[in-house]
Amino acid sequence: GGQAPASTAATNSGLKVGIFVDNAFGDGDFFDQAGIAVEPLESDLGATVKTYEGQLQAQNFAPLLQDAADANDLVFVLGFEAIDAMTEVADRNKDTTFVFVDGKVDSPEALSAEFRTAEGCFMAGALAAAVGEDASAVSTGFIGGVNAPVVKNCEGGFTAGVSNVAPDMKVLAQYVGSFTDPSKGREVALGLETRGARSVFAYAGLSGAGAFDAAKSGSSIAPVGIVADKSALAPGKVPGSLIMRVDKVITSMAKDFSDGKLKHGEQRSYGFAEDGWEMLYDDKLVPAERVKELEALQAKLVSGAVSPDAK
Amino acid sequence: MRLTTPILLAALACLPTQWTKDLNVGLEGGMLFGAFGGVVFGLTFGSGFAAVTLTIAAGVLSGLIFGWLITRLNVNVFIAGIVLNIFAGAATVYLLRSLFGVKGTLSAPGIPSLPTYRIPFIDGIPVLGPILSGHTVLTYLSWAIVAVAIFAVKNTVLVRHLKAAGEHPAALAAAGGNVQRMRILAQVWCFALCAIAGAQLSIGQLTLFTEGMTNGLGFVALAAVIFCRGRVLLLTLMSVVFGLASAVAIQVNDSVMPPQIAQMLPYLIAFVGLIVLARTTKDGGVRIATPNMES
Amino acid sequence: MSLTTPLKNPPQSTGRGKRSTAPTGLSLARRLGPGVFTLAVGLLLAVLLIQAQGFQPLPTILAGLDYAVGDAKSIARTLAWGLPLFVATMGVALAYRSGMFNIGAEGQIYAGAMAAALTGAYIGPMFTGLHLFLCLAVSALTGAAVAAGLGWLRAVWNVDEVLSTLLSNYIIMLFCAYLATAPLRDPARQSGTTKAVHETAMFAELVPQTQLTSALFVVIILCAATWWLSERSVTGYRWRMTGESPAFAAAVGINVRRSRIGSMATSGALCGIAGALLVTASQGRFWTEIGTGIGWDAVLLAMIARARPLSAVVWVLVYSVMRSAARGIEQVSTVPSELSLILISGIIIAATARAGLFSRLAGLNKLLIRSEGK
Amino acid sequence: MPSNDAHPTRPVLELRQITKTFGPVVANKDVDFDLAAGEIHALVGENGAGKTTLMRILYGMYQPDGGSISMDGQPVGFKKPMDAINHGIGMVHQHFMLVPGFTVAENVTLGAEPRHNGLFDHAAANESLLEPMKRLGISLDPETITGTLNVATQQKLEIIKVLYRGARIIILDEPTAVLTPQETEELFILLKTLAKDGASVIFISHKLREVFAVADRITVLRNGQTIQTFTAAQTDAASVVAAMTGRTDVNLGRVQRTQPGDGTVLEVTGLNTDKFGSDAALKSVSFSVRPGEVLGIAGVEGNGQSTLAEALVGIQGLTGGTILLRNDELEGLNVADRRSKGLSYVAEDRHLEGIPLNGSVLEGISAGLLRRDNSPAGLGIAFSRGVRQWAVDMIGKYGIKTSGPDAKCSTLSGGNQQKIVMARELEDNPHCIILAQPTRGVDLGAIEFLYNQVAEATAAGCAVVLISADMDEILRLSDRVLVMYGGEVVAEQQTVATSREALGMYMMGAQTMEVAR
Ligand SMILES: Nc1ncnc2c1ncn2[C@@H]1O[C@H](COP(=O)(O)OP(=O)(O)OP(=O)(O)O)[C@@H](O)[C@H]1O
Ligand SMILES: Nc1ncnc2c1ncn2[C@@H]1O[C@H](COP(=O)(O)OP(=O)(O)OP(=O)(O)O)[C@@H](O)[C@H]1O
Ligand SMILES: [Mg+2]
Ligand SMILES: [Mg+2]
Repeated sequence: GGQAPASTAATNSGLKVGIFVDNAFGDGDFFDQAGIAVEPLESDLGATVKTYEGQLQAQNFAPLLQDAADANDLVFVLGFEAIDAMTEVADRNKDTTFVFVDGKVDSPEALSAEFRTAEGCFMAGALAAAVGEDASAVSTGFIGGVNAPVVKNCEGGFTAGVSNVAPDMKVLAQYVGSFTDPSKGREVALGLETRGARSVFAYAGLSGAGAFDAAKSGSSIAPVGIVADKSALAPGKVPGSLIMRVDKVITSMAKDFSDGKLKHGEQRSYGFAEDGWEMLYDDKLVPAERVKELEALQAKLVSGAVSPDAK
Repeated sequence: MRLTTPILLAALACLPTQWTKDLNVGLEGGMLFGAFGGVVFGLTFGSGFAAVTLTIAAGVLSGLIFGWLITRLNVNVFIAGIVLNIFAGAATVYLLRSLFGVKGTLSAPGIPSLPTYRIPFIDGIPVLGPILSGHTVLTYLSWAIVAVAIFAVKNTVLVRHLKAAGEHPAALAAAGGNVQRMRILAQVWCFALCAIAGAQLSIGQLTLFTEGMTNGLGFVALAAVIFCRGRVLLLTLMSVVFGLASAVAIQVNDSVMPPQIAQMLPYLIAFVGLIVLARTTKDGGVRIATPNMES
Repeated sequence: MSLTTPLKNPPQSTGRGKRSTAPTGLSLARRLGPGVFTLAVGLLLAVLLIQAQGFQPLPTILAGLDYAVGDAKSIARTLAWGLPLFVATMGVALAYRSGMFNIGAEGQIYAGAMAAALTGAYIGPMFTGLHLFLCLAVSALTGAAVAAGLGWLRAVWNVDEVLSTLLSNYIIMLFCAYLATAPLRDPARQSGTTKAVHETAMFAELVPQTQLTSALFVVIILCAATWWLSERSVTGYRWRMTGESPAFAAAVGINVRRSRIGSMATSGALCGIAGALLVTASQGRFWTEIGTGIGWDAVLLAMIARARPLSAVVWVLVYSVMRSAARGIEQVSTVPSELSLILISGIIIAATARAGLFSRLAGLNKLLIRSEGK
Repeated sequence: MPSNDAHPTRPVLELRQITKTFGPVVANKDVDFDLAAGEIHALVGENGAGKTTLMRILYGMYQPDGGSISMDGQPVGFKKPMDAINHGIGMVHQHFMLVPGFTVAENVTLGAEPRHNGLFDHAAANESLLEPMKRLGISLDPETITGTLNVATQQKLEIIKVLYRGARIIILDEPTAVLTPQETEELFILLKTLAKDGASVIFISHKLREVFAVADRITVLRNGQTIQTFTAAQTDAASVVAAMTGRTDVNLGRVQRTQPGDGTVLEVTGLNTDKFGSDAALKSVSFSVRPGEVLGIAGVEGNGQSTLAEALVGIQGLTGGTILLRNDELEGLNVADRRSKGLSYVAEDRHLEGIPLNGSVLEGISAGLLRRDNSPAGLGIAFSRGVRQWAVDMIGKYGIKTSGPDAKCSTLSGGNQQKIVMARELEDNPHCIILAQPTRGVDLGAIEFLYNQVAEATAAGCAVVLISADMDEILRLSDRVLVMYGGEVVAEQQTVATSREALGMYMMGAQTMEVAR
């Protein structure tokens, strides 16, 4: 008995959208953030959405993307590891539009949507500094996954954000060496705590979960969330989150696509102004005037009055 | 200390299987299942104590099955161990996805964490305090097991029979002992302790489960077991050394050493130790009971 | 030597007993029996697991198989996925046959992949055939050097190769990760990837859009050569004897050290080439997760094939289809694709337990008959 | 059933119609056996006759397929060794059942440990040894690690173990295989003491001399069946051999050989080595062997004979000395090169070194041919049609009983396995062959065949170094005997001019005693 297996062939005649992730959904992070887009795509645009999971098996990327190209008009691709496979598949499937989310891709066919990392991390740094100042800490922590340009970029934005709010505060940066090791992330967070940090921001994927875990199990460190609202990971400890609106980016681009406004090879860039980033504050943990200050700072950032780049 | 506990527990788990010459190389898998069990049982029953108890029970059951496979059905213990590692990696992901629909990490507010306890007097001592105090029950349990094991090696009939079952099974059988029971018992112990080690990882240190969260710890413990050649104190020492090496690896700053190189430390120490061991002991390195490909 | 119950590995009693009791006419059935039995166990397991997820087992499996081998393109895709695995499994099996438990395949694959990626990216472009040859040769040498080093430690210093190869996996993979994220990272990329290799270091696609490349021929040649080396040649004889009984080998004048180091080096070379194929026949560059799990797959498959090259080829084929089918199943149901790994674990245990299980059943049967007789 | 006059008591143990099969092998068929109180009853028979199997059935290690056991007239059944032990049966196994890493006390008490509050009672364990040791008139430190004891002491430990369990029926399965004549003598005195105390002893041996020295009665098994039970005092060796083999023409005397030639084939001077496994290191061993000569090397195992063999063939390195084979220096060469120079080697452990146990007959027999293969990188075919044909011919020539060249070596019986080894080594046409324990575990018929092959080789001028723990073998086959003790050659004797007893004295290290006197 049981359910019959679904069919691979699409039945709907409307817009067909594929979302490919290089690992898999259910990460409570970046990929799930993209998954939120499925619902509005189907209800607002009447699109049929299919998802593809690469499971970090590099050899499967190209075949799966090919499957995606065969079945869809528009395919969003998430995850750095799939860039090569995507450019290749995009090149030979010109009737399908590929969009790479979260990064710049040089390809005449595929589009890319980049998040201005430094800008987002700037606000995370501002929040971390504000929280640290209120806890009279002299330093704040930055946990990086691996030593990659995006992460360095983020660290720069973060540091700029911190020094904008609390010029004397030191930033303790530490790299986990992996995006998938929460127990190491936790140890790093605890290590930063002993070195005097009272707030921490982890740009480290799953490893970052360790920092929330440390906070949840009694550490006095306040972790700033990233990508999604992370307050559930350490209830009552997360002062706020820097949310990456992958869903909004996807839906807006899908809308542009159905309006015929997407150009192959186009490169778009998202920040607070374009709804790519969004800050969420926990008003129980952050005083209202602090929130106001931070919102004002964000406005300045958007207007270009302050630069997110490190000095 | 935090990093030592799972290594120590896993190494203690493996010790009797070394005595019976059925060295279980599936520690990694056993721990992974333990970690998963801790989180799942914790989530369903909401209590850390229930989680640990049930995980141990599951460990005992798996140990029985494993023991049955390697004794009654003559499955080579090395093959079984390797398969266990791979199976655990796959099965936990499978269950994670099919039960909870998540990939990577299972982290939910409902997962209980084991409370930590401070030892009244020691807690106050400057340097020792933070090292020796403020741990979960499981950490203290691991120390207790070390003490019990040292005592048991000297004074119990059981350990003698376990060792005899490995060193000269025929002698034990001829003397009326039960070799198979000893071999199964060693595996049951191994799985039960691996379960505890895993639970310490997932609900002792953290309150979440990640795919492959054991991350080679089981193999490090295995190396410790091979170095100690059956001696408990040495085993404890090795586990502490490996624990320290991992701790250093985490805290070392990027500017001093890239994290990947730092992470190599425990493995490098184990590797060099292995060579030193083979060079310094008379009968060379210990052979793991690898299967005969003809069988 | 023969003692009773306590003996851990009763000396070949099972195999012998069977030989003399079974009528000769059943010999084909007996040879195929084990395979059929293990596959049946695998199938049963699959049915149970799919049913547990609330899907109809048979249609789901058929859908998966259709995805894996439904048409020429599917077959090509499935085969393309398996190419490096064939080579790696051959390598591991070759070492097992010589008594060297090279479970460091994963590390050697990584080393090979890194070597090929660097050769492909930093040397050339040049004439394709030459460039490819160079890539494969360099990675074969790299893998061979690593494995031969470990083999040397075993042969000369008696350092247990099971543990040393195991630990070497972590050391090598972390080192490659370090190279790919720090000094040799492609500056245009975010993640731990090296620069893309030149076009001339990539195999040409045979079937469009399937990634099945002309590397297929390389793989076929390597498999055949490994078979000859291991099962037919004089060197293979020496290596096998060393694995079977090192004391015998030493006594009849086979150089045991040379056999051990040689077989490890060859094994490492094959694993290195498997790594190179990951780069030159598929990825085009090295990245930190490039071969995750392939080394362990190779270890399992070599074990299940009992290190026989021919049966290794068959098992890799079966496994590639299983993996591909599991991916297909995942697309049409909620059954995670880890299904295939669970199945292969079950199959190995079933295969190794089979003899024991049957002799137990036979014993039970005998007991029943006798008690009826009384 | 011949009754025993010396022991008119009724039997304490009776085995009736015992049958046991292992698959196609019938190990015991309707075997009858009985044992009286205070009696030493020998059980003899060729290899594979079923002696060990019968005793294992008695000890509860195997379950018989048919037949009955009764003790003191009561039927009993033993499901496991513990049942037998509880009925007062003790067994000293063919192979030591001692855990090498354990202390003497731990080994003796294994399985019946004295406990105090559930814990192992060290004091009680040590004390419990005193009584059996007193009874046997020996003393041992209970804290000694067993592995460090010599074999004779370990053998005694086995008997202490049996007495500790309160056995009144003691089974000894080939207990003398590893003992010197003198040690054997001591053992017999112990056994007789025990029998006088009222214990019954079952004594298994291949050596008729010993059987006649100690036994009251002798039961012969052949092909798993009881042939006859003799009263020792009323029979002779010839009748027992006839019963064992079913033949009356078995030659137990010296093997017919040609006289050794002149000159030297092998010349060994001042060999020194490190320890080899459990065997002693060599200390300036020197000797030479003439063409066609058989040089016997006698000695208790562990006195350097294995080291000598492995050093000669090149498996074990030298720390000093020279080896000349027909004036070629061998020291620097590896095994293959030494073999190419005309050295052959029959290793003492057949299963470990002699044949590839899980390999095929073909793989085992053609190792010599394949050693000489020098196709580039060894990539040429190993088993060409020619090699196969050669193997088939050898199987015929040496009368190896097997289903064919592709049969697994492990499926052959010991004697046939040894024929594979002999065929391989002799067909190399060596100038010198080292035979280490060439007939261990091989039965009389096969032994005769193998001896004749050796005799043929010596007739062709081959020099033979015969290392054997079996004194009969040395006396029957060799021209000259060296005795090794503690890694040194302590005596050299012409075989015809020496005696078993004299050699036995040297084997015990008597030479040093003589010097002292
Ligand atoms: N466990 C077993 N499985 C199969 N066959 C066996 C087993 N044990 C013994 N046999 C066979 O049973 C026969 C009798 O063996 P047993 O060991 O009793 O002989 P034995 O008289 O003690 O010989 P030996 O003098 O070599 O010790 C032999 O053919 C032997 O190969
Ligand atoms: N453990 C065992 N399992 C299965 N078969 C066995 C076992 N031991 C011995 N055999 C088989 O039993 C037969 C007799 O073996 P054994 O070595 O006792 O022969 P044997 O009578 O001593 O012969 P030989 O005189 O040639 O030494 C052989 O065919 C052997 O393969
Ligand atoms: Mg016997
Ligand atoms: Mg025999």
